[in-house]
Amino acid sequence: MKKAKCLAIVLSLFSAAPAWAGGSASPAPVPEVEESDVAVLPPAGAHWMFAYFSFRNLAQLIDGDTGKQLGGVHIAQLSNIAFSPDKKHIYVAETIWSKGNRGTRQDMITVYDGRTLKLDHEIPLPGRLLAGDRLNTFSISADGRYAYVYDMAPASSVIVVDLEKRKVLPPVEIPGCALAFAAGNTGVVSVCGDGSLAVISHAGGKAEVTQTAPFFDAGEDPVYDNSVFDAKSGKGYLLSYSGRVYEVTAGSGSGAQIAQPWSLQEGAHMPRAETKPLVVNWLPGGQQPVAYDAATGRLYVLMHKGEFWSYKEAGEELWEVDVATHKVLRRAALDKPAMSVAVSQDKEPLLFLAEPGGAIHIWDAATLSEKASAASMGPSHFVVAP
Amino acid sequence: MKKAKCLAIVLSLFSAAPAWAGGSASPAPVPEVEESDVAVLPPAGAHWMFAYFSFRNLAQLIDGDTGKQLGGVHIAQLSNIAFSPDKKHIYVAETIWSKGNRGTRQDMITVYDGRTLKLDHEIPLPGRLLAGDRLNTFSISADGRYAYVYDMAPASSVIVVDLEKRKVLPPVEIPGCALAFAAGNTGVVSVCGDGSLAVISHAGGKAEVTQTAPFFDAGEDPVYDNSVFDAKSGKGYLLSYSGRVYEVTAGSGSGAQIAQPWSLQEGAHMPRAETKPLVVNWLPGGQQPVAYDAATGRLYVLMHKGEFWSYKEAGEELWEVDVATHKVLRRAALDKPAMSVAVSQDKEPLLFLAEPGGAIHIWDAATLSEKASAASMGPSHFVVAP
Amino acid sequence: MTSQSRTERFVRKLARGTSRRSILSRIGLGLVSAPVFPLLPVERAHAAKDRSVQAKTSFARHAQTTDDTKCDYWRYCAIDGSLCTCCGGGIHTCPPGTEASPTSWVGTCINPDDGKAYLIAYRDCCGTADCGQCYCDNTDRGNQVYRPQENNDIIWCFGASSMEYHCSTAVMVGAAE
Amino acid sequence: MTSQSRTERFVRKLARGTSRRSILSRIGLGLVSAPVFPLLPVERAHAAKDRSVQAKTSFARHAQTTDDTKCDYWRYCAIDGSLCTCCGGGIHTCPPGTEASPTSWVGTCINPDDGKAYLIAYRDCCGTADCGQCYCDNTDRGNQVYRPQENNDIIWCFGASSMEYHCSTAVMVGAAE
Repeated sequence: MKKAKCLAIVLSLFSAAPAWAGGSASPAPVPEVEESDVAVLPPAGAHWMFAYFSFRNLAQLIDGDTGKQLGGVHIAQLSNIAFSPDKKHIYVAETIWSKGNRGTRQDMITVYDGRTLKLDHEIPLPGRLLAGDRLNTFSISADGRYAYVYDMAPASSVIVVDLEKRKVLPPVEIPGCALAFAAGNTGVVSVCGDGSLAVISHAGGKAEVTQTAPFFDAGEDPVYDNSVFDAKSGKGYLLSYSGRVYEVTAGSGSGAQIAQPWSLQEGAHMPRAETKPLVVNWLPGGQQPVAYDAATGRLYVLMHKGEFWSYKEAGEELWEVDVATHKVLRRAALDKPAMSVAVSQDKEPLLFLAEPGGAIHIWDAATLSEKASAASMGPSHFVVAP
Repeated sequence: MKKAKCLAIVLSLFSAAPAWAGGSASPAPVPEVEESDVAVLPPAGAHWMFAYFSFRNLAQLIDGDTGKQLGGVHIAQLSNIAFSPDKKHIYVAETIWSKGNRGTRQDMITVYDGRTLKLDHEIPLPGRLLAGDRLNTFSISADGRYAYVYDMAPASSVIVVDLEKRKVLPPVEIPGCALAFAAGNTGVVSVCGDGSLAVISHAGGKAEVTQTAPFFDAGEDPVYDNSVFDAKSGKGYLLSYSGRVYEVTAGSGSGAQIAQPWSLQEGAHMPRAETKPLVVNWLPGGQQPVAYDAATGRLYVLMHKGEFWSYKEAGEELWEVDVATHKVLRRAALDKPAMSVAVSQDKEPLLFLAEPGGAIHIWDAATLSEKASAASMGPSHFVVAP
Repeated sequence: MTSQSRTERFVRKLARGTSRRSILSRIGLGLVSAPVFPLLPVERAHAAKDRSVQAKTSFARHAQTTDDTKCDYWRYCAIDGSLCTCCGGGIHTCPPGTEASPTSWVGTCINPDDGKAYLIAYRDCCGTADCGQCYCDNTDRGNQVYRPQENNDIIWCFGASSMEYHCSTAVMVGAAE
Repeated sequence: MTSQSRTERFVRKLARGTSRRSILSRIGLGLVSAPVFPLLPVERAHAAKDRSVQAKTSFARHAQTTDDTKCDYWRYCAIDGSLCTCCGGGIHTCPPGTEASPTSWVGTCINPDDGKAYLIAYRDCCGTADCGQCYCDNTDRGNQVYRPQENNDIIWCFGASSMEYHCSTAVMVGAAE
């Protein structure tokens, strides 16, 4: 707007009939003096979410109903962010050097008040993995008591943080495994390089690690780090590059149950995709390629046509999948390719879709039609309100 | 390139006549094992410059002859950067908080080796002004012995830093004035809000401030902070929004001499621009709107057609002006608007022009024709090798 | 145009009046409760007094009074940065989690509804990273850092507990008589 | 495709082999002289052994061997980040002022000139901000963080004196026999 300049050489004829007098029938009275103040948020809505990009410093809190930005939380590069289950706090797991690119390393969970977004306190951490675009290197237990931070320094461990006591418990080492999906109130699921899971249970104060048998081919058809897990139900869905879905149940007692995998393509009446080269299939892809609506049991997956090893490719379609029947219920073409998808966890769910350039599309999940839009600062990820 | 994907459904017919066999008549032998190493710069060339943007963390060292990036120096947001006159060091004046957006404030000059670009040492500062797009809040004396840092906290002062002894001298307060143009070996010129200059001389160890009479109308026709000053000759050119040029001579003894101002437009056979509204003139504009070639006595000014108060508008033309005759020698149309201009200080000068989006055009100043190009990370500024 | 209006004299007085021995010049930036530039300029701007319709800038001629999330909203004649109205705040309200700087730069903007000039304080909201929404850079009577209170490139978070810029508000100070 | 190649076993062994009591797991990140992943994998990759022409990926089919400042240069089959060749460095050389990380992730890339597979170590140059030039994100056999040495999203500056990522090199380790 401001760059639209009138370049007529002399504008002095302008004097008559000022443009600004046209529109306004009854001009509002101009207040004399205003005071500055600071906004406080209303109680968190079910359609709120954070959009953030690993290499920018603001996590934008956005109301999905309007696309409007409600506020922002400062995040260091490569941070994680989470709501507490009661939405009263915002947690940022972050790593900051005392002189930007040098100086002393400081790892911490920074706790913000959910209504004022003011910094409440910091809980120092012994470390955390620094990696781009990772959602499941940080999670919160179903009851909100514990936070789990994945660290690789380079030995692998999960750092269990008592959020109530603001205390870090001894790290639980998980050699050869990574990630920290909260499962229930005292469980954590990690994925291992041999295609198995390591399941931590820290009920009763002492952490125990159980290892499942290998069940997926981690070399030839890996499952996405940014797969989905619902801490409350202890049910998660690991999605592989080729579109295999592994249902995992954990969090009550030790270990985890893994169901027989099924194929996204078969759910859409196609042959299942294989990993062999020189074949083009419909495949999942992107940075946050899958979302899970725990209430309806629906997965939403970003799909593109491509050859194998194109697992970072943006989605051309969004597939809605029923985890009970393994059927693809609907396929929606995307006007613009999307890197990330998320779904709100309420009775009238919204879908959030992020373009690589930062544009966010917000859809009504019932109709798969666009309801609002927003702007973010890059190929963003989403963290939805619990 | 990498996104250009072949979407033929099945590519298995590919087997015959591999594409990669075509081009290469005698394939180079592939070395068995390589060692990692780190590059060291050759002695600094006269066509080297830094391109940087106030809100990004890398100052790019670019060779103007090729447009190639030779290396980079980390800068906090809102930093200044300078070469030492002998090009043996790089100085960054920067402000870093110990926790990014919070914690302890740390102001410093960070000194890098000019060949290895390794951090050599830091000189803590008592403060500095934080402002976007400012070039002359930091400068180096002609002999390289002193650095001058402008601080507003909010009282105005110039911090004199002995770079040899790595020591900060007592700040010199310059109430109502700002900026710190080095003039000679022990002089600093600041511009004041009443249209005068404050001239610091710290020869003999004790700083003295001399005030000139007001000579420009700071309210109605301000001179750009990003005007130009040559520390060696003690000659500078303050450029006003309307295109008035004030030649300033300082640095030998106390005070400063200001010549009768002249008009860019009159140098181009136009009526001089006035400050009154509703008139469109050719006016200077941009972020770094003027460059000075001290050897040839030429100014290069980014000019646009606009109304008064459009002083941040990008240039549509580059005007080459002779400071001796006040004549505009050449006017070059710019294919893309430019926000910044700089000129190398050697016998075969290059011009650097920055688009708002970050593209950099490098011209031969003799012919005003493009010689190379480069890419930067935003509406960048330039600091050329001395 | 008056070249020595009261606004200008006010600003200059303010800038020069900070004597080298003044307690103000010793105040650190962490001290929230002691704004060193006044919260609200007590003298009213005068520059725009004799601004007739002919004296209007391009911005003023095209400004509107209905949508404060757009760069051409009338109060934004000299704003630079992200509009707080797009960041969870309002025209004089900082977004949650930020702090209104006690210091500000000022502009004199004309309200198209009554054709009168008003003094606007552009108060930055500080403490978290740049909001990044609705970026505007309007320059009516914008000045340089040697006239700091008319300069919109300075990080105007002096006196706030953090110098990190988030967004800018446009607070009505009063009519420029 | 071999699903349990030696490369994979090697990587897994490496990852799992870091026992909880291992001295390695106690090493801080500041210790430059003690790389915790090996400088050069001593066992050679095997995955690509039986890669016929038919087994080539899209990247390999379109790769070139003449310009190492382009994303389709053959060694970059699994690189993610800015090419050091565009940042003042070279194919195995870090730009001035940065430090070559002693740790790296690896890829197996096919050289179109001889059709053979080679093991490439993608060694990050660390210490200053992202170079921002020639950004590439190639994904041949790219894996997830639970197979760290095949993952290109991790900041591979372990063992360097700064974890700040600048650019990535593609160091030839040897033929994948």
